[in-house]
Amino acid sequence: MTLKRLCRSTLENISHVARNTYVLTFRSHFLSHGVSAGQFLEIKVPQCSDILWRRPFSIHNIDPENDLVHVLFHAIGRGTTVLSMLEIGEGVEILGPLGNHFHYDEHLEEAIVVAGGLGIAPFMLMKRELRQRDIKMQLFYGVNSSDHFCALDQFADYATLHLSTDDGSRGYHGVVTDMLIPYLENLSENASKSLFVCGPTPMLRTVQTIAQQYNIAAQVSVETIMACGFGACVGCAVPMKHPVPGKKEYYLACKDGPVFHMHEIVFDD
Amino acid sequence: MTLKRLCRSTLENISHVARNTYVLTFRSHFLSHGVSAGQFLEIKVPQCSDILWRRPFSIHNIDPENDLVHVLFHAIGRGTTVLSMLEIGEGVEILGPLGNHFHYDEHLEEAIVVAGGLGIAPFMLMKRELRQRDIKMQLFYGVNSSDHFCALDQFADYATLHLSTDDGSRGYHGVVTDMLIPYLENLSENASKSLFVCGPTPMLRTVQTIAQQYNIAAQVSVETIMACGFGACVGCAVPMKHPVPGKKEYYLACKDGPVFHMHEIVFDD
Amino acid sequence: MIDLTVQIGSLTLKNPVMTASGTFGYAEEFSDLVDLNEIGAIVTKTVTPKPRPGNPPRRIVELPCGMLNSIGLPNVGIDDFIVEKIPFLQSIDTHIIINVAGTDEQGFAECVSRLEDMPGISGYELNFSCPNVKHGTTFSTDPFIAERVTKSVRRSTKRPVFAKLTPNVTSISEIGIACENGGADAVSAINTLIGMSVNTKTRKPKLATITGGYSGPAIKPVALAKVFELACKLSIPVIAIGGIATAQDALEFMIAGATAFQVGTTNFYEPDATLTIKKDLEFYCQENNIPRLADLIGSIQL
Amino acid sequence: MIDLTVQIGSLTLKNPVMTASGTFGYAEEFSDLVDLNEIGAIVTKTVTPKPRPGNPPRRIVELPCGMLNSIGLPNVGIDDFIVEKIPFLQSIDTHIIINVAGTDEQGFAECVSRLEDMPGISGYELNFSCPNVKHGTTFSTDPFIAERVTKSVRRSTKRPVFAKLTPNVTSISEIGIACENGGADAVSAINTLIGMSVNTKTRKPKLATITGGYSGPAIKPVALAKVFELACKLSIPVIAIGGIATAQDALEFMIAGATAFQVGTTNFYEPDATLTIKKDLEFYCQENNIPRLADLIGSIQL
Ligand SMILES: Cc1cc2nc3c(=O)[nH]c(=O)nc-3n(C[C@H](O)[C@H](O)[C@H](O)COP(=O)(O)OP(=O)(O)OC[C@H]3O[C@@H](n4cnc5c(N)ncnc54)[C@H](O)[C@@H]3O)c2cc1C
Ligand SMILES: Cc1cc2nc3c(=O)[nH]c(=O)nc-3n(C[C@H](O)[C@H](O)[C@H](O)COP(=O)(O)OP(=O)(O)OC[C@H]3O[C@@H](n4cnc5c(N)ncnc54)[C@H](O)[C@@H]3O)c2cc1C
Ligand SMILES: Cc1cc2nc3c(=O)[nH]c(=O)nc-3n(C[C@H](O)[C@H](O)[C@H](O)COP(=O)(O)O)c2cc1C
Ligand SMILES: Cc1cc2nc3c(=O)[nH]c(=O)nc-3n(C[C@H](O)[C@H](O)[C@H](O)COP(=O)(O)O)c2cc1C
Ligand code: FES
Ligand code: FES
Repeated sequence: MTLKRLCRSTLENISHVARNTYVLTFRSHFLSHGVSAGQFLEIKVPQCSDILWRRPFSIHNIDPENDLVHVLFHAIGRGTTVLSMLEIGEGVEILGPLGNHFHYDEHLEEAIVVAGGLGIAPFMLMKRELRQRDIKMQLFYGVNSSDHFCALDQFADYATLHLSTDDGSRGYHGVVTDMLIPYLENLSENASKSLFVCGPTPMLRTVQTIAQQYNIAAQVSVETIMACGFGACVGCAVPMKHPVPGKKEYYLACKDGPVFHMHEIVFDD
Repeated sequence: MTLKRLCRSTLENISHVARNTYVLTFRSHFLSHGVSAGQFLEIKVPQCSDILWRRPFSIHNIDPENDLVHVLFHAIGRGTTVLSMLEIGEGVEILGPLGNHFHYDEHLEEAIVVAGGLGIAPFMLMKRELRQRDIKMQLFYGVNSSDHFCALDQFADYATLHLSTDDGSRGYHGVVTDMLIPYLENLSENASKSLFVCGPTPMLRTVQTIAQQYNIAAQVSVETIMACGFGACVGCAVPMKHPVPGKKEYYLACKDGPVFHMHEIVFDD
Repeated sequence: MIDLTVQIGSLTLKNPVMTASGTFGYAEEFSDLVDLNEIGAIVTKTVTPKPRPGNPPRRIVELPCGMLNSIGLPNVGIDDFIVEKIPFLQSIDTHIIINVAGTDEQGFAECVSRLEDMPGISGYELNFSCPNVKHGTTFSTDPFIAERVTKSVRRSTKRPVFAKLTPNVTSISEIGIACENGGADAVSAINTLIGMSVNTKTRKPKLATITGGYSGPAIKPVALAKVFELACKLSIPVIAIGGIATAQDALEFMIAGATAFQVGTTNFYEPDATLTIKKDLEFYCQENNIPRLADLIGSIQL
Repeated sequence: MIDLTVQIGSLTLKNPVMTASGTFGYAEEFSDLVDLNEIGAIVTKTVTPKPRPGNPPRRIVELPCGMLNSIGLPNVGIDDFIVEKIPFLQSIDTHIIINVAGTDEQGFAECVSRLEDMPGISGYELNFSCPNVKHGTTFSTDPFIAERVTKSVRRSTKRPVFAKLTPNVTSISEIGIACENGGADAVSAINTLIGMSVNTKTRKPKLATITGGYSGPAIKPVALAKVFELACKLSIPVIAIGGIATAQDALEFMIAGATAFQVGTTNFYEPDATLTIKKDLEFYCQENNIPRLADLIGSIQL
């Protein structure tokens, strides 16, 4: 795996792409090469010396020709709000790449991606990888309301979209997992297909049940609170489905993950 | 004395007037009326939630016709640097007016002002008051080098200037108190004259000696570290020249001052 | 209408917002900024039997998210206090708690006895814990002394007595229990942590007294742990103090078991913080359909 | 050339920059970010006789200027530690200090004995003070136990032994003196303060263990006061820990009496902080004409 590095870069662009949602673009030769979908970066919140920890974000996309890296994020708390107000040309400090990444089985023919809200973030880079490998992409993507959808056009040029909104403002009216069941129901052959999942915990829990029920492989990218992002604080514990009691009961989201096989982990609250 | 108030205002202007030195202007009907030279304001440092205390600044000048208040300040540490980067239209939170002010004896005919560096700040408002009262103003004003001088033109329209620089780049080459001695030496009558002093502690100590030697009344505005600015923290202690040992040994700079009679206080390091 | 009242022993506070001793002067300093009558209870700066000039400067240091102080309990002494400070305090329509300290058992009792006949005083807070005066903390690091002093004050007054505890001990609940046994109606916690700061240019301590009391948002997590410990172990009410700047902070303490709370350092830079917090608590109750704020006390889900 | 070396008992450190246990993993996590050989000494995460899975999540909480943790000493146990972690540590060209803990006197001695014959280990740090495990702090809140455990470890090793102290006591120097009497070559101070945080929405403690250890810049003033107290009262060296993020922070501690210092929480968000601090200390000495950094130790002007 690529070694991680501390990178100082400057902001190339920041754009408001959906409600409260931004794409931040910075230049880094190092980080735009040799990274894979699922890996993440830890970005320092500038100006706020009382905010200690860097903020973890999935690598949303890369543009290796132009040495650019994109991060898609939601301004949800103080740190991300400050990031959303950065101006082009300002310095950003980034640590990465971190964590493991999604794996594509050599027999994989179709990636069934399930994204809830900002869980969409890692899948743009995945689209790039799938296209390179000629693997089909089914994108099940649910959000609260249509103004939260991000980058639909960019996905549509390769993936088949299955959209849902909680409020029915676009696509299926309901949760994204409702759409997944009939789709899996009608699948003839599961061995060459795999689920790739990222989103809020209740969604993950549902997909975990569904995947087991339909006996389909599933990889999930989890988000936990992280102080470091590289195995130093041991704070990002994820309970193991099959622990060795008294010895090893937790994975580390940042080091053993963020991508896990669905059946390896337990989703706590 | 005017009651203090918490005022929310917006920045009308900020201008760079000398090396590292800025004039910040905001609109406030309340603070631009009924305030006097020597009084100060406590201004909140925006955006930085780890900087707790407000920053104290003398009222530099007022423009009651337009409801404007001016503060002259030096970007010296983190708080003042943030203030110097504020943009027009941003919000500022101000507490004031605070403290006492310079007094003009009814027989006062000439105010001999001694200012070192940013100690010039309160004297623009004093100029306004002196002009209204038809009291002459001699301004002894010393800085490190000529690019530190502020608002000389504005003073020159009323005061007689006696300038000095430590590096000789303008005016007398040396400390401002060197110029004061010959001036006092040649004064025929001291009773109708008074010193008004503000500047760094070593300068104050020298003026204290000189004032005593020449038997001339002197008022000084002191600066101490302040947590509150209105008598609540009891942190801004200034040693009394004539303490009541075991009972009252300190004045409060923010409440009993910031203006004191020279002979009342001791200048610590 | 939201019911914000809380009960501390025999006292009913119109709301749980109090001021922390030494951070609100004698209330007069805040009278043009805050409607004093709206505060749940005002605790005055520590008064001692004899006048005290306080410590030499430098007395205060600003730190990220906090501050150090070594004020040293300057005050005019109980005699002048009665003449100079009491009349204004009596004019305020809320509970007035006089914070007292002495250098020995008699000192505490003496202050309280002198005040006992004055109307307009609701109770006393015993400053067992100021770290800035010689022997200032022995009262609250030794449970036997803490109990004895509380008992002797208890005998001197019919009014409620709160014992204010230092966090600079191995077991704050041990001291709290001693005060409860001594007859305290409540404990107030915490006073400042012992802290220090050094000027690396001059190589001198920044405070004239070398070490001082650390306060402000930075100490909130420590205060919360201490308040929780006290609330678990004591049966008298706990009054929370330590880094409270917002209604959210106050709620954390009440959920952890505090009956009321005091706003300290925040008063210096947000002088109207007490009333902002009061208003925000009211909003919070409205939004969350909580008719009685007091129902939150100790509601922590373990 | 500036001389950055410092002496702790028989150990000469090439510079006073150490890593704090539990914040630098087993060094390997930092190997692609930091030239490990340049660090004065590396202290590893606590190892215990038996493996430990650690506490359930949530284990960490971010706070303004600080953080809480309740990691709970997860580790593979001394047996696997020797196989899995020691080889990499041995490859680093600097002092390696193994931080050990046990649930009783034997536990500490057992870890040390198992490691005693392994080359490439310079000494041991005894974690007397982790507040996140049951009975974790009794070793350093009771001077008799602290002395006894130190003695028993002392008998098990020829290598230097550092006792790591908790700040959550009335008198840290009382415990420090006990460790000195027990034969410790140095004390490390401080471990985390006990702290707490509450989620006001769910009314649950944010940490699964309710309270946890408070660390980061917010605890620096407390650490400085404790280190100063220890430096005044003990004759063995004091290794400073607590909120050190910059060379200026480190200088405050050294001036107050620390011989060396450990960088903790800062490693999480500035993983190259150790070397930045080292470089800045060198600059500082150059600019201030200080040929030997060690001359600053205890140079405080009172
Ligand atoms: C591996 C990983 C990848 C992530 N990728 C993305 C991404 O691509 N885009 C994106 O918008 N967000 C992503 N997140 C979540 C993102 O890190 C948090 O939203 C961010 O740290 C919040 O910072 P803040 O200061 O704005 O919020 P805070 O004020 O710190 O907290 C606001 C809220 O967010 C929650 N929160 C804080 N930190 C995290 C965290 N690390 N994980 C989950 N919730 C958190 C808090 O509990 C709180 O409820 C990722 C998280 C992880 C662990
Ligand atoms: C009554 C009064 C009136 C003042 N009027 C003016 C004015 O008109 N213009 C102006 O530029 N400055 C004035 N000052 C000083 C000004 O308040 C400080 O420069 C400012 O608070 C520094 O804030 P900072 O965050 O930039 O510096 P910090 O990072 O806090 O400190 C930088 C340096 O400034 C020193 N300092 C910090 N606070 C004070 C303080 N309150 N007084 C003196 N030194 C301090 C520190 O010790 C340190 O050496 C006045 C101070 C007082 C007490
Ligand atoms: C400048 C200052 C002066 C104080 N004076 C007193 C005092 O006179 N008596 C007292 O009991 N506590 C005193 N305290 C302690 C506070 O009442 C309070 O317990 C402590 O500051 C913690 O609360 P905070 O973090 O909200 O400030 C003082 C605190 C500060 C900061
Ligand atoms: C996440 C975390 C884990 C820690 N683990 C240990 C540990 O295993 N053993 C130990 O002795 N101290 C441990 N500590 C305490 C640190 O070594 C240090 O004493 C403390 O954090 C104070 O220093 P700081 O403010 O620089 O972090 C840990 C601290 C943190 C924040
Ligand atoms: S976030 Fe620190 S170990 Fe995973
Ligand atoms: S600054 Fe607080 S009393 Fe003067």
